[in-house]
Amino acid sequence: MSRMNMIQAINSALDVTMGRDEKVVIFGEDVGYFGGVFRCTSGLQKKYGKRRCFDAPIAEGGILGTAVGMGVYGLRPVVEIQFADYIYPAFDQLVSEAARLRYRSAGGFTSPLTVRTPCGGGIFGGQTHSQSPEAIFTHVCGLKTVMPSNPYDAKGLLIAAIEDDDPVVFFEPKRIYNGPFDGHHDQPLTPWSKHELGEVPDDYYRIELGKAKIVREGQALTVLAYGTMVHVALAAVEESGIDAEVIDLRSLLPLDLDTIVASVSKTGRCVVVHEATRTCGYGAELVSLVQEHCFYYLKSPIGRVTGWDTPYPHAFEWDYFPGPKRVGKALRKAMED
Amino acid sequence: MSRMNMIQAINSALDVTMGRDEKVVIFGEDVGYFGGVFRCTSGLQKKYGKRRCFDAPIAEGGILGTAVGMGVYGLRPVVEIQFADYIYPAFDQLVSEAARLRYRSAGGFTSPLTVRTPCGGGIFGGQTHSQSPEAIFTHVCGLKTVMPSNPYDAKGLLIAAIEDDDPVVFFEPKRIYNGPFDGHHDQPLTPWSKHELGEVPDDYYRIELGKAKIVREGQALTVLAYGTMVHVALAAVEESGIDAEVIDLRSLLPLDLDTIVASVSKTGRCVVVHEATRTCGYGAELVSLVQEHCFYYLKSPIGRVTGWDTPYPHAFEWDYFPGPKRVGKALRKAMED
Amino acid sequence: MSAGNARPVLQLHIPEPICRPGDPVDFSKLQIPPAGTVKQPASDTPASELRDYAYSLIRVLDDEHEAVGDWNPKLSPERLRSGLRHMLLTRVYDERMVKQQRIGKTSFYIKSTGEEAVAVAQSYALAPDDMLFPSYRQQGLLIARDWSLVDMMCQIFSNTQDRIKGRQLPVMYSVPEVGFFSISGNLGTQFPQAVGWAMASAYSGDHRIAASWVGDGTTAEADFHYALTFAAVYRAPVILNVVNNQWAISTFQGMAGGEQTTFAARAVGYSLPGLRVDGNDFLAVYAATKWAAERARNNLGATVIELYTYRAAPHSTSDDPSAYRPADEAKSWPLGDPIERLKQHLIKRGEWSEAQHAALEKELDDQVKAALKEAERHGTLSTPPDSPESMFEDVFKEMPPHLQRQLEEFRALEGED
Amino acid sequence: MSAGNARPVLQLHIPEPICRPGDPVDFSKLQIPPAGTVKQPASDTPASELRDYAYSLIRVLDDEHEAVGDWNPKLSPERLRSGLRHMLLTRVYDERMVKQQRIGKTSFYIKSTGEEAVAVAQSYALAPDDMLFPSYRQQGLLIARDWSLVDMMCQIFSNTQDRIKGRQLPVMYSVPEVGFFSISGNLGTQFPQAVGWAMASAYSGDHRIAASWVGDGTTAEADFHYALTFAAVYRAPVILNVVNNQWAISTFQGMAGGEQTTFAARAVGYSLPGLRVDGNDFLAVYAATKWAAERARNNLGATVIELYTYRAAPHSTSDDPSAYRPADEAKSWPLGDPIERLKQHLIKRGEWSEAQHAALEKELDDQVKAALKEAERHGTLSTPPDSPESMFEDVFKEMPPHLQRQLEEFRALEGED
Ligand SMILES: Cc1ncc(C[n+]2csc(CCOP(=O)(O)OP(=O)(O)O)c2C)c(N)n1
Ligand SMILES: Cc1ncc(C[n+]2csc(CCOP(=O)(O)OP(=O)(O)O)c2C)c(N)n1
Ligand SMILES: [Mg+2]
Ligand SMILES: [Mg+2]
Repeated sequence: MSRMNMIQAINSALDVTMGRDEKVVIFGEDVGYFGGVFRCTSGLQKKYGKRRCFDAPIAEGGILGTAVGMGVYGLRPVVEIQFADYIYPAFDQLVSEAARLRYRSAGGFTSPLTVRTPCGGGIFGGQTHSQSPEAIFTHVCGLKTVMPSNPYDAKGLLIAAIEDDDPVVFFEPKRIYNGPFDGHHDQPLTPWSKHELGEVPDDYYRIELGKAKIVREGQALTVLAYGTMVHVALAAVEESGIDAEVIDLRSLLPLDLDTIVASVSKTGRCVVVHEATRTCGYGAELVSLVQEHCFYYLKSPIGRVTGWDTPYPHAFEWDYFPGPKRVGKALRKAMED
Repeated sequence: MSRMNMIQAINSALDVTMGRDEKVVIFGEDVGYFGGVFRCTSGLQKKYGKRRCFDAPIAEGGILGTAVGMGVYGLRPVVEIQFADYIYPAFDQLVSEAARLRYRSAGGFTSPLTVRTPCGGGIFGGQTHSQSPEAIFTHVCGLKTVMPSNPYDAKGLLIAAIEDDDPVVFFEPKRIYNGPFDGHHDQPLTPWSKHELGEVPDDYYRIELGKAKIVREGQALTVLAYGTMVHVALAAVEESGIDAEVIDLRSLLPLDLDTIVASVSKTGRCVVVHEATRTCGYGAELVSLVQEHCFYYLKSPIGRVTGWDTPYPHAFEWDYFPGPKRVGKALRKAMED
Repeated sequence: MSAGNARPVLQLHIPEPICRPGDPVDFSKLQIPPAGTVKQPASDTPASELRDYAYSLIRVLDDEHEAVGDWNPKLSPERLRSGLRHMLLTRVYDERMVKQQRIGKTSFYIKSTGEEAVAVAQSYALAPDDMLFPSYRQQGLLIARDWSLVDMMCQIFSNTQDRIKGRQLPVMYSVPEVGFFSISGNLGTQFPQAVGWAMASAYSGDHRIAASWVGDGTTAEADFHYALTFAAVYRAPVILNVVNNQWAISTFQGMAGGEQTTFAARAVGYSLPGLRVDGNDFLAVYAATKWAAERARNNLGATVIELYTYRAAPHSTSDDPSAYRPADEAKSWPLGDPIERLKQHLIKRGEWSEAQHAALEKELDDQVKAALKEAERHGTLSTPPDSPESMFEDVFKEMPPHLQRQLEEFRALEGED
Repeated sequence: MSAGNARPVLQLHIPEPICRPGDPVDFSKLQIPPAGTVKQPASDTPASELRDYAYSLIRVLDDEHEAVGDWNPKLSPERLRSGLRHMLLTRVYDERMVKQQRIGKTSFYIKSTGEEAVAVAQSYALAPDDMLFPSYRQQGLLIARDWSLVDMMCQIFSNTQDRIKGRQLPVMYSVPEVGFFSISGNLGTQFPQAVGWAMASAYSGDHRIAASWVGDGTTAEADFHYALTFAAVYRAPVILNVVNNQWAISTFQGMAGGEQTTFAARAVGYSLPGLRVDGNDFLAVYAATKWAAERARNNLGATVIELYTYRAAPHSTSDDPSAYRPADEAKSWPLGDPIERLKQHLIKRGEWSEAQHAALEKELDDQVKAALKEAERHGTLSTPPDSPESMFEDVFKEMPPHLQRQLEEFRALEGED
């Protein structure tokens, strides 16, 4: 056991899988000698040699295209896209190739790659260093989509993602790399070292993809969240005094619908929270599923708290970010109705 | 007035706008001399010269990239992406550039381009000539997304799209290019010449983006559909004997929520239909909006009838396609609950 | 400082082919050097000394059907007859399959007529376990690797024995057994994948190399640039082929940049060797590929080969080229037909005869017919498929809950019939 | 046919720079030809005759600070002093802005230190109404076009006078008034946009040309390939600049292909002229750009210019280069510093002195300080912004209903405070 922040936990997951499996190979922009702009691959080139952890040309589509080929050969490439905002040039290789290869070859060829990419705002990154594009990947069949909310889960989920035989897009909410940011940007950040989920085993362990976690039990209302928003939701719940159940989805596809349905059937109320823009965001899918499966239990409309349908504005990021105040308001509204 | 199929109506829209505005320029793969693989640009190069309607290199990202620049100069580029399945290589230029330029420059620069692209299955096109990726564009702020269901609307909406000062993605459901296909693939197709909406003015007219159309009035249930699925929904409604109201959305973003809410508030039941895969499809957004705005009117869960969450399989396309039988079942289910 | 209004009026240049339907065919502007004039360099020559190869044309078979010059691979008559057989089989197969499409037994087909030397000779120049990342027009690779025609036809028919379960458009084969990668509908995506596969082979201390193919039109895609960049940077053991068959559906190769320079020249920009080869010359194609393979095997990295040929057939069964090019262009193509040229070469060498050729044609026709008969026993697209439930498989290795729910929905629907 | 197991063991090549932190700086492998040795061709020379330019280095200022050779643009002392002033102003501005970031008045900054000649000399060689599609490291273009420093600073501060309403990361300027296109966060996207703009200018019979800039690292992106392809095919009047400053964040230019060949060489593959220029030589940069502009204006199409320079600064304020390159690499850069070199040239010509230079430095420092004072009056990032509602504007020309609803939601929330 060590105290780790999320960067260290991710680094440890990479280290552990590289140590166990020669087929794990890491590349991406600045990930080699330097160890990544967020330092997630720090030390890996030194430890495993530049053959196993190396820099790539600035060509996200080329990174994904070659990774698909490496996966076909039999390796387990783990590539980093420096910011989720820069995944779009790789979109075709992800959507048309990685996601569909098993299907179109009826299992004759597969490519078990993992794409790691930091997402989310709150670091004054402006509109091209703040996006959360998870919903465009969950709409594509053949990709798994994961977003952890803490170091312990990050390591266990990343190991599971790398070992998974299907392609996985692994989103890392950069705002919580260093601590469980709860949306109160004017208050000091608690570091992960002060949080129980900053306690991370040094060795190998996995967290199954597709299992949500109830991070707060409650009877009055169900909050569905993932990534940074888990902490924001928890803060909002505490501040509101509402006895809400907060579920950290962890994996968006596959999704742990059973846990969601059980909770909403119990509480009869639901609020969905994410940082991405609202229209056609992942929250829309959650609302659809909840209303389909829990219709007769619902006492009030399912609320959605999300980023606005605008780019993430540099100067107004705290007006954009769906912080505890906005979440709290939605909680109260769901209770009132 | 002429009898036109959808290809001719689209061709007429392009012709009319080119004739009115020298700034309209058309390019794309095979659209020049040949007139496009679906013949939508047929005759335009001959009429307006190759400067105004020309072939492009096979580089969807380059087509969009140069179109953005042309739009910045002050032209109104109308580009064709040969199949919607091939829009992904252009994703970054659409999402990061066309969609965000006005915002990031606070109106200093804009690019009023239109992307025309055939979508949808039912022509034995297999997994890469059948997709309906509209939901990944509606999730992106700054793009308008339109999908007509008949020649009359296609012409009026396309003219409005070209004249719109924001970028528009204009989806053309290729299965209804020649007639209002209702999903009964084993029956002969009625041509547009036999349909009232195949009656199209030769001259200029516009249909405002963001206005839905009630294509069948009813009291019992509301069906939300667009593109090919409007005809499938109508067939399913007739066959079911249910007095459903069928709304053709026509424009997905902006969306005519008022018409939807008025209808569902009246009927208390709703079924959403689209051809795209289900998870995080546009239907999810529709369900979310309806449950938010009509919660207290709803008598049964909102149904979703969609393509399955798999690629579009060549041999099983009629098992994949959400035909009248599947829609009919959802209608009955929505009535029973 | 500014040229002000004295600056000239700008004009947009739109490339246009020399002839269109109705025009007389004119290939007089093509520069076709005589066979045997291009020297063969050592396969370890630095790329910087090879630039001229991108602007010449490697040819072995001359107008008198003799094999001449440095690049003559001196293949045995047996091997050449075998190559002839595989090319001819490819052509016979193509003809037969197009007929199946015409009579509704399948939805779509793509011929490789006139381009058979590309796939067959390149396959011959590679080791059987080298990995192939083809486009949709290299069915000859499968045929040269003696893959089962019945199996190929079952894919064309999307029938019960289709190994990819009816999921893909006809011709989108996928045959791991002979190292033939699953063909994508999206142009060019296989190019960087081949580079990645080759990088993985090098990473693993393997000895297998990769080869990939794109068309002239496809060179404009991003994946082409990615492939050349990554191949150059990591010195990947891969052969990157550009089949310049002059057309991309209705669009002539000038629209991809072929008006200004060759496609082999693209390689020069990355300091990769770019060989330009007479694509209808079996011997030249073989020799150039062998040279590139040797280079790759010796850890000297990738080669780009432009195969200069002509798409004699329509783009696909959905296409009618008479709408955009003179009908008789194919016949006037100055580099002739690859099968005819190899045949004449063998005859010239006394290793083949018209009678033998006719007999071979008959034999292959029978072979294809027999295969067709067998394949049809497993159904065609026009006979109803029998396992639609398989549609839900292979999206993931294990079916996740949401797909299980959808499968149940589907079953319930089916149950209602 | 197969080499079987006799085939060699393959190895993956991973490029690596010559020196890393702790190593002695070693630029001895760079081939720097003496100034004046490269001839200037007529600007209408066919690209096929210009290939060698991609492998040489156009230089005008020699080691004794004399302007020599064919490419000497023979600029007047006034013009040179003006260029010196704009370069120096850029540097002073950069220094001051970095300080603002350090003290928390803005979130981010990017310097162009050592690369000032690129932006300033290129701006000088273009007409004032030519359109610029820059990357984030050509602030010198705005400064050379005499754009308001206050206005630039307001963008850096995301303050109430920020013309782009606080929406973009600092340095992502957008100034239609002087033809400076909105900078994107996504690398390279501006390259094909510049080509499209140039095509539109040609389409319209205009006389304005376009220019765009990417870094060495960015050449690997798809947009680079699109730009060169479309520029070549449609003969677009555009100048496509690659600023090879040796580094892409922590990644040396070899990882983009610079180990094998030059970036100017990419142009050869498309049959575009590729000029390689000493990017720290104001006169050479000016001359090469002028040549390319003349070519474009005369409907002869695009030119690629590789500006060979060195990123003396960290990548951005988020970066610490001592982690990946020797700290003193910049000082040893064999092409020196652009400001120092132009200064010495002017002094050599008797047109400038150390005293004048010191005075100029002081003057510019004052100018920047005064501008800063004014800009700060409109607030900085650390002072609360006052119009968050503007966040909902400009997503579309007119606000659609769903955004109106969200704006109302936002107002209701604000109202609760
Ligand atoms: C990404 C993408 N864009 C467009 C298409 C449509 N398309 C299919 S084949 C083709 C022409 C390809 O021409 P070329 O690369 O020269 O290959 P050839 O058909 O001549 O062998 C086009 C445009 C596609 N399949 N994928
Ligand atoms: C599409 C995309 N990928 C990655 C990044 C992150 N990034 C920003 S700058 C940079 C390095 C660019 O290097 P270069 O092109 O050489 O330009 P320079 O910074 O040296 O001027 C990277 C990788 C980005 N902004 N956009
Ligand atoms: Mg072709
Ligand atoms: Mg650089």
